[in-house]
Amino acid sequence: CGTETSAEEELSEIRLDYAYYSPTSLVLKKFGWVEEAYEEEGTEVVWTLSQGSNKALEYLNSNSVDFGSTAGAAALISKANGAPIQNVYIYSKPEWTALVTTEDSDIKTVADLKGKQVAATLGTDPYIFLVRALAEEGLSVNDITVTNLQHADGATALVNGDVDAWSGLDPHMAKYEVENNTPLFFRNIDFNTYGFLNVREEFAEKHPEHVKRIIELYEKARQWVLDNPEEAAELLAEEAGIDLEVAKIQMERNDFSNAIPGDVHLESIKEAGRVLQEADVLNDDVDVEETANNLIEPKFSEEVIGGQ
Amino acid sequence: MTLVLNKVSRSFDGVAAVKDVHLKVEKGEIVGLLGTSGCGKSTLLRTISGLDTGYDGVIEINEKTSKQVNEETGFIFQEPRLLPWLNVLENVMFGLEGKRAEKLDKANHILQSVGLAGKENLYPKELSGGMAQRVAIARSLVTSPEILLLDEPFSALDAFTKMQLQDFLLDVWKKYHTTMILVTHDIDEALYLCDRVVILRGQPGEIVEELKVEEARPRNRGSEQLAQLKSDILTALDLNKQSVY
Amino acid sequence: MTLVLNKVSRSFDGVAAVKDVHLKVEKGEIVGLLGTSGCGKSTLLRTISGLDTGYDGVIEINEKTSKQVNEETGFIFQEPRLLPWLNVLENVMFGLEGKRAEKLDKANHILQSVGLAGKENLYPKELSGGMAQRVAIARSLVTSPEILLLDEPFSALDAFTKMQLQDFLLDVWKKYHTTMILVTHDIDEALYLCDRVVILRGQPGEIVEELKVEEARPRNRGSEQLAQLKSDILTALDLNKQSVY
Amino acid sequence: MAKIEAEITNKKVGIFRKNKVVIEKLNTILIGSIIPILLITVWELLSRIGVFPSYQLPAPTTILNTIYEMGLDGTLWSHIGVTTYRVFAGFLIGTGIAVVLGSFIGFYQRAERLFDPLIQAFRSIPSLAWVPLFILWMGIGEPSKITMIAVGVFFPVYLNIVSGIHGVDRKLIEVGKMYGLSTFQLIRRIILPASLPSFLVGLRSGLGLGWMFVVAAELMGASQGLGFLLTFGQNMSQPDVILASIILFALIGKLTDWLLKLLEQRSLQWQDRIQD
Amino acid sequence: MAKIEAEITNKKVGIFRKNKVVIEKLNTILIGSIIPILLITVWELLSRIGVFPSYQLPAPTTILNTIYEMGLDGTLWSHIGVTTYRVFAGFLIGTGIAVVLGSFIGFYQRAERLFDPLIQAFRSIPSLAWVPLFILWMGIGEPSKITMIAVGVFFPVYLNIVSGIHGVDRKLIEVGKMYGLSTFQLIRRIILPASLPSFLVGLRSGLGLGWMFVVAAELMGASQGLGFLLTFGQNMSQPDVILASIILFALIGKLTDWLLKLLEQRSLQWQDRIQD
Ligand SMILES: Nc1ncnc2c1ncn2[C@@H]1O[C@H](COP(=O)(O)OP(=O)(O)OP(=O)(O)O)[C@@H](O)[C@H]1O
Ligand SMILES: Nc1ncnc2c1ncn2[C@@H]1O[C@H](COP(=O)(O)OP(=O)(O)OP(=O)(O)O)[C@@H](O)[C@H]1O
Ligand SMILES: [Mg+2]
Ligand SMILES: [Mg+2]
Repeated sequence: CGTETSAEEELSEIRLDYAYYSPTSLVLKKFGWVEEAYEEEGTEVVWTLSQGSNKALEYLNSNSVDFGSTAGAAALISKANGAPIQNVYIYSKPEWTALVTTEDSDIKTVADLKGKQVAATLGTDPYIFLVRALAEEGLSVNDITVTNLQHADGATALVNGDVDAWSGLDPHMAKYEVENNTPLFFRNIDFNTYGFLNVREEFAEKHPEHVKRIIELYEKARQWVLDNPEEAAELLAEEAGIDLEVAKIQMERNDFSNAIPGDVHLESIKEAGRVLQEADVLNDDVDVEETANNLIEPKFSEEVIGGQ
Repeated sequence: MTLVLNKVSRSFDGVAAVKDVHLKVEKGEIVGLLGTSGCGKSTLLRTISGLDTGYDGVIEINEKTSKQVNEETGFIFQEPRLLPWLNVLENVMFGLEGKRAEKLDKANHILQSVGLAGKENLYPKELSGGMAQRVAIARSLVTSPEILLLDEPFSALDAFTKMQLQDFLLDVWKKYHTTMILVTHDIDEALYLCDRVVILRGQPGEIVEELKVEEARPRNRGSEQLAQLKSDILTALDLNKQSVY
Repeated sequence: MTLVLNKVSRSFDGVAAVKDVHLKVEKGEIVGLLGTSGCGKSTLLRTISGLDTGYDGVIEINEKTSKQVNEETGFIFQEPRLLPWLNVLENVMFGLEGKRAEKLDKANHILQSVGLAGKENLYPKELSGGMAQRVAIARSLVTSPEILLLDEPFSALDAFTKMQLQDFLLDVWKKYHTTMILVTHDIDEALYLCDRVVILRGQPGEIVEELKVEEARPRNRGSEQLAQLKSDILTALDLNKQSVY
Repeated sequence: MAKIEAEITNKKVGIFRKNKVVIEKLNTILIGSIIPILLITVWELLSRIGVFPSYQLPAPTTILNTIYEMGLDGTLWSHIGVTTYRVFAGFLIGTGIAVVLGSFIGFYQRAERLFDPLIQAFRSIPSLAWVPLFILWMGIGEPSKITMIAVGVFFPVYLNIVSGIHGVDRKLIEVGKMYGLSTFQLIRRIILPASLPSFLVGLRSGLGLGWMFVVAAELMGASQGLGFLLTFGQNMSQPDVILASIILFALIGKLTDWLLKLLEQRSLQWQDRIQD
Repeated sequence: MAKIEAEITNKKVGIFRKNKVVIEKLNTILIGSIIPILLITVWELLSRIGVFPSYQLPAPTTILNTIYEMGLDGTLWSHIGVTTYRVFAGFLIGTGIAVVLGSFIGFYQRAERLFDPLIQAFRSIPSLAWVPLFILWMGIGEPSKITMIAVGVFFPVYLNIVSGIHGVDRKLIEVGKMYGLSTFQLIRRIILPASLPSFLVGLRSGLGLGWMFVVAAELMGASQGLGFLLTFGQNMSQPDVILASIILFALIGKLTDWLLKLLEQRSLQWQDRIQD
């Protein structure tokens, strides 16, 4: 037991990920606040770029990072498969996905999709979004043809006319909006499953104090973004190498207001989980309710933010 | 087919291998080429064959200058050069054209003549040195070329087999009146087969002597006249001990 | 080193190549092996060398049965078998061990003896047939092996060079008392070099005759006694016209 | 009488030989399985003990079960079938082009100087880089997928053919020239057989790359296939599906390679090689 | 006098020859550039006319500009440097292991029967499939990236070495045996030089695969490198970055291949090959 407390003190390195879909993580990295905070103890800060939720989960599962940013549904799926992770913080409520079609298309509503070809990346948030949008209209994925394409390729396929619609993801979606006037014909911010900051269970158990400190730092970054929306968009544009215009759209679609994981998030991913189960992405024997409850652990954020 | 070499020279990277060779071969003539090792005999055959076009001078076949391979020319190389992925029979049939049955017939017949009947299915790696050489001979003779270039064709054969094949070569010559140039180190062989013997010498090799062999065929291997010529040739070769080494 | 072959036979895929060979070779003896093409001479040398271990019977070197390659045995193969990525000098030095300067010295010296001084830097593809064969001879002799197996070593050489190298071989023998087994098709050569001539015949090859050559060295190539022996050998070989083909 | 007896013995020998060959082959397979079986057993044991947690590396039995279930509901066969078809088609096309271009470029030094630099430059472009371009040029149907695989197959086959041709002994080519063979005949009758060993290695390398490129190919709008299964498993965080697809890749790849190896053994009997 | 004159002529010939070699080389490069330059010009023209919309396929000048800007702010060099370092390290390791294992397995038939089946099975596993496993086993540091590249390099080198060894003429091996060479010496002095042509093709194939595997390698938590640049461009919908990375792959891959080709030409001068 004594060794564990000493391990708590002697954390030699802390490993975080940053991602272009999590603007706060970019701010954190850019300003070096984590390094600053840990300078005294001599703890080394290691940053790893996550190119997508699945990468972040891979890193978490293989004990390559301690904190990983993912979409909520992705975290749920991984948790359902036994991944030892916990969601401790919500870095944003993004509207990063919507249904897109071409300018001159006659698809105007989700109902028009019946029998059409739709591009999406299986298992990712856009796919879940598509399934939920269809479900709302009483349709299922079997009523359309889903073409599995990587996010960027889906946009190309859409513009080239290989598919009729695309379940898009930012920044691709924003970029094509700007450059090709591709309309987003169906939007619903509640069908997006939030940006989850996850931590490995083992780390949370051993180093609860550090989890809280990181959340504190994230809060600092969130506050900065709320205070400086212009600069935040510029920072995103510069870091991710995208046009400022695109970055602005992307920032506009992020809601940084509520950071404590709570019932809304729980409900959202439970709903997502049920849809996924119906679409056979999740096994029938998975207890969505329980998995979601195990995934979301609000106590750290509550202590940090509530105590402020 | 007549063959004329006019001032033919060949150098490799600036070092001459043969120099200023003049030679005229009539249709049906058998010319022997003798000379010390490395004096350029094979090089000369290669220029005649058309495989080597980097020579200076002019080579005429049937009064036409030609720097290409002539289809009517056959070449028995110094090494057997069998195609390792073909068996004996297929190697012999390699140059033949026409119906398979005819080709088979010809090939089997000539394999008989070179003493390789029953060895049709062996692959080159399973042949003895002399057997490989005989397959190469068979492969060249089976197409009955009009000009035949032979580079030490019988060097790997025992005395007895060699004599048999020499006689076989004369049979072919009788039938087709093939023009032949025969490189050999065996003076007796040259005298037994050739109408004329040309002696190359030195490095670069130059023609130093030409001897006519007048005796009518079939010749007697032990004849007086040939013995006399042999001693002439030995003199011509031995005189230049110094230039060889 | 003495060498004893006791009832040695070798078959390939059930077809016998040589059968029941008995042979005893004393230290420093030169034994000639004559025989028609394909009668198993090379096969026999390969079993003695230890490269081919698929034979029946017993081979003893210095009274010890051995089925491995003996380091003291040298082999001049029927083909030159030069390593194409090494030049003449490097090929000759291939089997030598020790200091580089010494190796260079030995190699240059022997290249001189086989008449290839000045050709050190040529690659095998730039050599004439006879030159390649001489490099192979040099490569084997330079290590002064105690037993030397020679498979038609002079077959690609002109009469003059051949005689020079035969004398060179005798020089080597005088110096090291090398035990030699020499396969050749040149009866004169066998008689000039060997203490004993063994004649193989038939397919599978069997020993049919052994002749002792008593004349002391250096021999006279034109001697009466050798001429008599030659005619004996010719008889031994020619008798079996039928079995060859 | 003696003749009949001899015939009988011959027959016996024949049967005996045939048996021997079969036993020999079985033996080879058995020996080759030793290490894989060992590895799998150790893996299973470690998984059972819990050294590898199942969300990272499921036990072999779990993976087999996943494959078995896919087999039951039939999806397994369509995945395997579709991918095999694509690899096969891409392999044929890639090999075909490589043979034509490779023979041409290997034979004519001028052509080599003109085309080879470009081809070599393309060779190091990763499969994933082609994906957006291929979608752009050919859409997301079968053509883009098969082309992608053909690209993967092309390079090793091409490289080996060109080098094989360069390595053909001048002596043998001269034999062909003496018989007045045309360039085409020369290539067919001398150069290709002589460079066959190199060509066959190229084929085997190419086939391997074909299997590798399948994943990139099936990123282009596939809904079936082993590569699809792999990316699906990765996107869905299903390690058992990922490993199932890896194992299927290994098995089927091995099987097709084995066919090529058989071909190699058959057609290279003439090689004068060492046996130990 | 005559001697001095001869020497002068010799010198002149020498200079002339040297010039000729240089001119020859320049010539080769020029000829090799014809087709790429043509292609790029056509592409530029079509882009200018607007046949390819810029959001899909930017013009070559745009891409060059992107590269130029990356060069200015220095990121270009770190991308190239890091990736080259990784490929180089992976190439060395992969080749090393392939040489040891390949010589061993090529030489001993027993070893071949034991190990080869397993190795062949691994050969068709796509690079992307290794990603999760490598992250699992080795984390996301340099080791996993370099190992990934080494895996890619290993297979073609291995395959070519084994086949090269099988193709070595028995006759030459026997020469070595007659001089009592040990197995190791035999491999070093006869088998490797004789199978050098095949080995060099293997190296070139392997290097190409090394460049291909970089993308998969840099999916494992990289933040620099050409592979990273490619996936970054794909994830961020930046076609100019994608194409810039493709072009850099092609250029640098070509450059490294050219080094190997020089080596090939140097070390295969002894080959008795056709020249046309
Ligand atoms: N490709 C080549 N490159 C360089 N030099 C060569 C080449 N071919 C032959 N030579 C040289 O040309 C000379 C003559 O060679 P050639 O093969 O014609 O001799 P040869 O008279 O046939 O000798 P042998 O009787 O030994 O076969 C030799 O000095 C040889 O080194
Ligand atoms: N590897 C092999 N496989 C099958 N048969 C072989 C093999 N090696 C030799 N033979 C056969 O063995 C017999 C003897 O061959 P060997 O090479 O010993 O003959 P040789 O006496 O040296 O003939 P030559 O004077 O022609 O060189 C031949 O019939 C040959 O076909
Ligand atoms: Mg010659
Ligand atoms: Mg022999």
